[in-house]
Amino acid sequence: MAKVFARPESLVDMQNHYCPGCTHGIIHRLIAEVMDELKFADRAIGVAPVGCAVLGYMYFACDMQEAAHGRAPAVATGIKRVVPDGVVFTYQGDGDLASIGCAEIVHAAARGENITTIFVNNGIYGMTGGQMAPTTLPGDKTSTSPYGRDTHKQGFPIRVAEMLATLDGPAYIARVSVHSVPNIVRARRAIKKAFEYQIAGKGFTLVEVLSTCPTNWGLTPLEALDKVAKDMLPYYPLGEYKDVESEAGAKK
Amino acid sequence: MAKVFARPESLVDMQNHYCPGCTHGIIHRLIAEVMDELKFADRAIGVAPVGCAVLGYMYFACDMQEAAHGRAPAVATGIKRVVPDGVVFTYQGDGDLASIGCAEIVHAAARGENITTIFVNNGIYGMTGGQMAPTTLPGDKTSTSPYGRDTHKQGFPIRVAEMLATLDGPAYIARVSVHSVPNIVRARRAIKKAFEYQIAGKGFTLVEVLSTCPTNWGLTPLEALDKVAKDMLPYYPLGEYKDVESEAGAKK
Amino acid sequence: MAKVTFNEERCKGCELCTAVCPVKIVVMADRINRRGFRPAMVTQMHKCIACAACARICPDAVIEVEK
Amino acid sequence: MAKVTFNEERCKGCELCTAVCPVKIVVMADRINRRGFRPAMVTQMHKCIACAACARICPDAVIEVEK
Amino acid sequence: MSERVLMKGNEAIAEAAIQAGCRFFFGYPITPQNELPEYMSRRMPQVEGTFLQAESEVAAINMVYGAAGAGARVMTSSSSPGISLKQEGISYLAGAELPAVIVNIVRGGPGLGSIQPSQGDYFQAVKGGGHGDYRLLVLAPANLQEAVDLVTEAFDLADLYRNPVLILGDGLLGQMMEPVLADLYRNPVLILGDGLLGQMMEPVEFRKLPKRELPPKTWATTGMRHHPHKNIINSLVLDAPGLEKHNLHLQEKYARMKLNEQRAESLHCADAEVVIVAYGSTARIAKTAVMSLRQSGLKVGLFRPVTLWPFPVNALGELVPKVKAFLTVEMSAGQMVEDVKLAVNGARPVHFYGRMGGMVPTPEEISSECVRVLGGVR
Amino acid sequence: MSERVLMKGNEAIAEAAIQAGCRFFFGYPITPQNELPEYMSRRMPQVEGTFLQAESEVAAINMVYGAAGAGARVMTSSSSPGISLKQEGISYLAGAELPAVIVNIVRGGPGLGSIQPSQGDYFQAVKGGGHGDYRLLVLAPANLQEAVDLVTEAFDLADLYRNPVLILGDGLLGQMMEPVLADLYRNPVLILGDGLLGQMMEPVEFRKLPKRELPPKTWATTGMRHHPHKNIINSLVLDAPGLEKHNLHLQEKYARMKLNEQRAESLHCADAEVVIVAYGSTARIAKTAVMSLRQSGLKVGLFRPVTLWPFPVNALGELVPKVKAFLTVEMSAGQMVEDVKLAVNGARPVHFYGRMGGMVPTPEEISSECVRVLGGVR
Amino acid sequence: MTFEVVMAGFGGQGVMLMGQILAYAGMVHGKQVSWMPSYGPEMRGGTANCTVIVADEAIGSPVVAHPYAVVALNRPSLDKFESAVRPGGVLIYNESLISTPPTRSDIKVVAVAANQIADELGNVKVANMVALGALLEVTDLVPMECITEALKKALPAHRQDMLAVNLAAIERGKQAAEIP
Amino acid sequence: MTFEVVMAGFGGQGVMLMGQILAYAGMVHGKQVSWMPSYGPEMRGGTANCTVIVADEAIGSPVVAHPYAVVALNRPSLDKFESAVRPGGVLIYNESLISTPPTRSDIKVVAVAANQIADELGNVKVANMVALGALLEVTDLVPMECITEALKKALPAHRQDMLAVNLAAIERGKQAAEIP
Ligand SMILES: Cc1ncc(C[n+]2csc(CCOP(=O)(O)OP(=O)(O)O)c2C)c(N)n1
Ligand SMILES: Cc1ncc(C[n+]2csc(CCOP(=O)(O)OP(=O)(O)O)c2C)c(N)n1
Ligand code: SF4
Ligand code: SF4
Ligand code: SF4
Ligand code: SF4
Ligand code: SF4
Ligand code: SF4
Ligand SMILES: [Mg+2]
Ligand SMILES: [Mg+2]
Repeated sequence: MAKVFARPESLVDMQNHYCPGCTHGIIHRLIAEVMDELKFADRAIGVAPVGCAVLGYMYFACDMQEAAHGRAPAVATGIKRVVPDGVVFTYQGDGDLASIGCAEIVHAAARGENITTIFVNNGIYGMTGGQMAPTTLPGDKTSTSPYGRDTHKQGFPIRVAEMLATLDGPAYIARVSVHSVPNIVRARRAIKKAFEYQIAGKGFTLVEVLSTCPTNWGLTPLEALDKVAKDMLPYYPLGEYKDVESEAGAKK
Repeated sequence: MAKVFARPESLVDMQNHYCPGCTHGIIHRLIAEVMDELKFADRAIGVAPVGCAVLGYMYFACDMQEAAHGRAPAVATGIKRVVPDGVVFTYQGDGDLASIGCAEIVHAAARGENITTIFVNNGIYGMTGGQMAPTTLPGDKTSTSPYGRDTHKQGFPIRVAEMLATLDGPAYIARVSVHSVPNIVRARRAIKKAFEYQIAGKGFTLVEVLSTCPTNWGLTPLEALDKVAKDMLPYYPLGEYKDVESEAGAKK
Repeated sequence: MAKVTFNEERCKGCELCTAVCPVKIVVMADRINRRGFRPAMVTQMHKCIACAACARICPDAVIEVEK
Repeated sequence: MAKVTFNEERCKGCELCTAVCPVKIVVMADRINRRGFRPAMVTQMHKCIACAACARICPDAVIEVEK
Repeated sequence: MSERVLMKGNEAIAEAAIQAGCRFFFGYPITPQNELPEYMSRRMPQVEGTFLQAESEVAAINMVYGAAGAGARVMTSSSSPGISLKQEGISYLAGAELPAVIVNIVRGGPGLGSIQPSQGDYFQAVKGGGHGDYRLLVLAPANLQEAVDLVTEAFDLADLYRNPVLILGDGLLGQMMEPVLADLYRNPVLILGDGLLGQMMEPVEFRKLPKRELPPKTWATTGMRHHPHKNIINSLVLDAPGLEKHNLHLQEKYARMKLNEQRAESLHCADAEVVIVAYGSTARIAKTAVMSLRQSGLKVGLFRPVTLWPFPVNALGELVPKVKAFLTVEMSAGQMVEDVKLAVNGARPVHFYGRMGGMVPTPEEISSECVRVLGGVR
Repeated sequence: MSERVLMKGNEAIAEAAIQAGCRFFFGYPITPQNELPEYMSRRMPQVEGTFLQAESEVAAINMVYGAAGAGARVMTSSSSPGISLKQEGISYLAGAELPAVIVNIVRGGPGLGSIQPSQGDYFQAVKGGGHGDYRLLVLAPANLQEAVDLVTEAFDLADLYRNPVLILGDGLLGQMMEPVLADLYRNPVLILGDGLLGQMMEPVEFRKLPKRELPPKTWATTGMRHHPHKNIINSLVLDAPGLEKHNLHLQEKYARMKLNEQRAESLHCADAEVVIVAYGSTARIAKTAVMSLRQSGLKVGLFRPVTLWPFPVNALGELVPKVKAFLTVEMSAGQMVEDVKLAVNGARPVHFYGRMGGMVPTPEEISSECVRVLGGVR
Repeated sequence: MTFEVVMAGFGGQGVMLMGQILAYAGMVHGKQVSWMPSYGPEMRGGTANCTVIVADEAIGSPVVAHPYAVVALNRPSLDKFESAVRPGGVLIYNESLISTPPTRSDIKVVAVAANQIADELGNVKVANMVALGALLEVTDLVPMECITEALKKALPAHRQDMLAVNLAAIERGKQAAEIP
Repeated sequence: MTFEVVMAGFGGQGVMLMGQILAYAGMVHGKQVSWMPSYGPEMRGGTANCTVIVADEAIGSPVVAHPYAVVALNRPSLDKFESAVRPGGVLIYNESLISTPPTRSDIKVVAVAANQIADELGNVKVANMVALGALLEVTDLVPMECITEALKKALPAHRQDMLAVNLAAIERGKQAAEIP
């Protein structure tokens, strides 16, 4: 019998610590699949964030650094400058990337730093127990927006892909989702493209992945996938926001 | 005889410390003129940056706070929340706002914080002696890009107005210039609109003002105005990038 | 013929795989595994079309699919 | 008749005002002020059209214009 | 009538701040202090106050700067890495002489470390983690009742001296629940959350401390309509003599704090041969050790600094001639022990026992260490 | 043949770093250290190195983390407020045991302060401005020759101990020009800039220090093709016993540093009644004072710590029985004086004289202070 | 007297709430109390435990190395805490999830099929209360009326209907602990 | 011997370069030297000064309260530093920009019309060198050949043609200082 689907080799064979049904696990696996396919695990250097993926350094079968909260793009920049032929990526949550690390990601993008960022947007601070993220949807209740996010006082969600796409530095920026199998397949494609662009030296690449946090959303894993489809997609349209290879960079 | 033009009252009657021909002085005066016209000096609270305008707290005839480098939007947020009926503004350079203070300005904008930011883009770090700014044009020589800004290694300039206009929070975002008298008149109009919007509680407003640094550009003041027209305008198109009152927010 | 294998001790019982199986053969077991979760399993393996949807959505890489 | 007044000790001799005067009557003086700058001045005041362009571009609010 | 209510440390601190008149809170999530901002997010709207989750700790401390400069009672809280990020802002607050209360619920370090309790940030707190010659008033409560009382004090002291005040807690203090005295319960209005008691506390009114006379904030930037001259909040003094003068003024203020604000608690020190010096959570553990050693007839005492800066050198100094040795116990590699040594100035041996990285010393460990020290001096 | 070349402090430090093999520099402009990054921006491309102006000091220190973790010799520099912003990152570097060199050209504080020289960041440097129990090796050159030599040492020590090293200078050291010994000039290639000599230095080759044996960086994340197992750079240890173990390992390392790396210089201490203790720029001023006091026949000496951490307690300790009193002089309100007191441990009086806010003490002031102290002990 | 209890289980098994109820009840009973949570290194789906102390005197450390009693709701918790129980102390363990019983003989060991009983009561979430009942039965830490009052306080207004099932669970736990 | 010189003027008058040339020349002359800049609180269009020390012994402080010589190129500099000159020291001031002469009588005061002379030489930028010439004339700090070598080093390759006018300026400064 032939393997149709097996655990990728670049994903260390161990139990991860994510909550049941948390899509962090899917995104990890997709990265590992791409690492396998493009065969760059032996020259990959990943940067784990502070967030639920903080232990990410254990899961990828490649060299890893654990960055300070929000600073993964700076850490990755330091690495990439030292190992220019390495394949350097950051894995960051929305609190990490869009809140405390906002300057670092904008500048890594503006510099066209030749790294790949996988940006996991679950609209919440998972690790610290469900506080509001910059990407929390208006009206959503979190442990620091207990009456629902009031845009008047707490502002509006940031659309990271759109914002960074205004810059000249990035080579590829896309938003994908993992709330269904077809979307997972598309997400994998985007991640692969991002890494291919990095390997080809085209510049900064970022894939924003809509993800779930069943635990802090107070939903079952399946309900959480539903929420992505119903609530998140309208606010965060999927598509490629920048692609130097098809310079229109049109949303698809 | 009637006064056609006089020093605005909201500009403290003292010598400023700017270099000869530096357009920081013009921008100061425009703010003071608008303060006079809209009569809000007695409830204005300004926030001075760290940059050449660091002594700005001396020049405006209103309450002032001196912020840490880049943090003026956060300081202004603190002030505005305490004095909601005050008219709170920040005055920031491009190093201050677009580099170290990038997260603070993005988030003040995303929050729709009801403050006004005057963003002085002179494409350089004036105060510290002419280092490269995030807005330095490709190829331009500065004391930290001595061979000219190499976009491959040092990245691309950030277009702040365009970037912030992707957010839902801002009520008004415009880019103006002060390199000629008609542009000065237009700049004044934009600044006035920004403050009017704040006073009406419409949300975050920002006016990016293209400005000169004859000293660190190594040009005479007049040559510096020329450089704005010839080199900066093509990269930084003038116009209104966001205006909640004409929601097209079209570039004019 | 297709075969789906579950690394049962790794399963967290999230049920995502059950929802995406086009032939609805992935179900949750009654027993619990060592970590306290009810693991997923396939009851009628012969119906499996080896589409790997279950494996693709599993966040814990529990599932292997062969054909 | 128009009148343009320069607060001479505040002038930094940047010459911006000289460039924008539509009737080209703003010129730089020969003397230097206490801070070491050659101040701007108007020689032929009668030609002034009180357009205030000079005042508007002056970064040091040196100039007052009356009519 | 005073009743006891069961509260979680972080939430007790938050409620105490609100009852001290704090109406502005700017913070950023970090374990183990999350319950503090979360409580603020529920409570502030009820009292028409402002809770704002800043984009980072750096932004939070600068929002505090702005709000404090505008005359508000304002607080921020964080834990070790977040407090490190605030160091520039703290130096600015001190330089501009702005009153504000900062809470550090210390966790294990260095770096990302862990989320377990630690006292490894003592140096940062009392010597100044930021740049320049400045001082924070540093208060170290050992239990929740004291935490509640000291928060009130913290706001008063901040206003009195125009100086930032740091409350130095640790993961134990922040995470634990224990009873706090309250004058009355009010109606439950806070029911929210996930079923943990700590998240559904009824608002309570803590016992009141005597009110202090505080100077009016005539310097605040509230807009010139409120005061005759323009107010400026600033820490820049470009000419050296001017900046030295400003520094001398600050030092004079710090000297006044040293004179007036030293606080400590002594237990069984009168006849003690060995005195344990410990603060915060460690002190309460040491207390258990002292009680049990006393039961075994050993003459040991406990000296607990309540103010870490100013360090209670006067009270400690009085003990020096009476005791034979000191034993400093900390959840660190030995930080406060330097201040103990400076206070003792070589007159008596000063020993140290410490645990690190989230390990909490047990009363038994402390006891046996104490017995060892006793053995040495006999 | 050694010649003397005239260099500016900041630029001498930068060139020394390059000659020590540093090929990566990440920094952010701030006075009074701008000439350092500026020099790097001109020089690095010539040696195929990387100069990158980071978006902030926070980003810079984290780029340093990444580069150091990938095995490079890497440097960053800043001045007081910028160094405060780096505190979280410094704690991470220490926690993850990464070698890197950090330069602080201290200016007047607190807050924005001024751009004049100061020594007000001593505590931050030696006690740890960041969170947790960690230590930096802190080197304090007093002149440019020493700055050049110590930069080389700094990189070696960083690699030897896998620990960040801080060079603590001040505005005087950074801004002044004085001759430095060089083995040879090379062709001028740097002609640039605004006509200041400092900006058109010819590249020189500094005198070489003996080479140290350094451990290979087998731990660096250069990609698994370069090493058999996956490498991880990390400071997180979630379980308390594990983190305590990591801390004990760090403390053991720090103990080795204390044993092996203390450095100090003594001048006229053999028969001195009063010994001045001063470091960095202040020490060279004190030296002038000591020379003139000696000429007047007064028995005074100078003890100059070269390593501020580990503080040279051994050498200082040897002086204690010989002298009558110490006088610590700093450009601060009194910071190093605490370490002097800890080393002297009450055995002799320790006096203090300080200037602040950018004021530089004169030899005359120091002399008269010294005479006063002498008067007291006679 | 000072009683320390460690309650441990998977995240989600409700050990934190169980501990808070006990602490609250202790306070109602006029005792000194403290509650201190601890989350394992695996913060998600991992283990969690809390320490509750009920005492007559002011409480020193809110955490202890050797508690008087341990309630272990799952296998990893038993592995971690069995050896910690003070000689002469009490160990309650959840038979439903732990197949191999503890081996200590110097302490009182009580098995309770918490999940099974809770299932029987129609709400697997009250397994923690079953275990609490067993603890109360064996130790007599606080009187039942204090627990009842604590539960009332702990349940938000809109969940007061849950009181009955919680009390029933405690009762069943007590009964289960009586038998051995 | 130790000579300290403070050179002060508006930003842009070239006091920094003047000081560096002197320090460089001192080094060429085999002396210990130091140069230390200081920028006024007004960083732009404000005043600037530097201190140069030329000595036989190792140099302690690179800044001094009471220098041996002061060169003041403008009025604010004279106001600031006149009183600082050590008794018996030297004060060179720029007559072109300073109308009221210094009042000290315990020091050697030399007026030099630096801007005027520089103007005459066709390059107002060499006013600093005129003042330097005056200083060298009055103090004999370093031999002229060292200054010449320093100037050669200081001028970038593409500006070596400026050497002549700089030397001429120094010469004129020397002459101007001879007269009184
Ligand atoms: C400087 C600093 N601030 C705050 C924290 C606490 N913290 C840890 S993870 C996290 C947020 C995680 O949210 P996100 O990045 O969205 O990741 P997720 O857990 O949702 O995947 C925070 C605030 C920290 N460790 N360091
Ligand atoms: C934390 C910190 N970093 C750096 C500096 C140094 N600094 C002062 S002003 C400035 C940049 C000024 O440039 P910009 O904001 O563009 O203002 P400009 O002077 O051009 O008007 C810098 C980096 C500082 N004071 N504080
Ligand atoms: S807390 Fe949320 S994001 Fe984190 S592991 Fe659990 S479900 Fe995933
Ligand atoms: S340095 Fe540049 S920006 Fe600053 S005052 Fe001078 S000309 Fe203006
Ligand atoms: S492979 Fe496809 S058909 Fe087979 S069990 Fe999985 S989802 Fe169902
Ligand atoms: S998706 Fe994976 S973890 Fe979830 S139930 Fe299915 S097999 Fe188990
Ligand atoms: S007002 Fe107009 S016409 Fe008159 S001097 Fe000024 S610019 Fe010239
Ligand atoms: S624009 Fe103003 S400062 Fe400039 S020359 Fe004219 S008057 Fe003088
Ligand atoms: Mg998230
Ligand atoms: Mg600028």
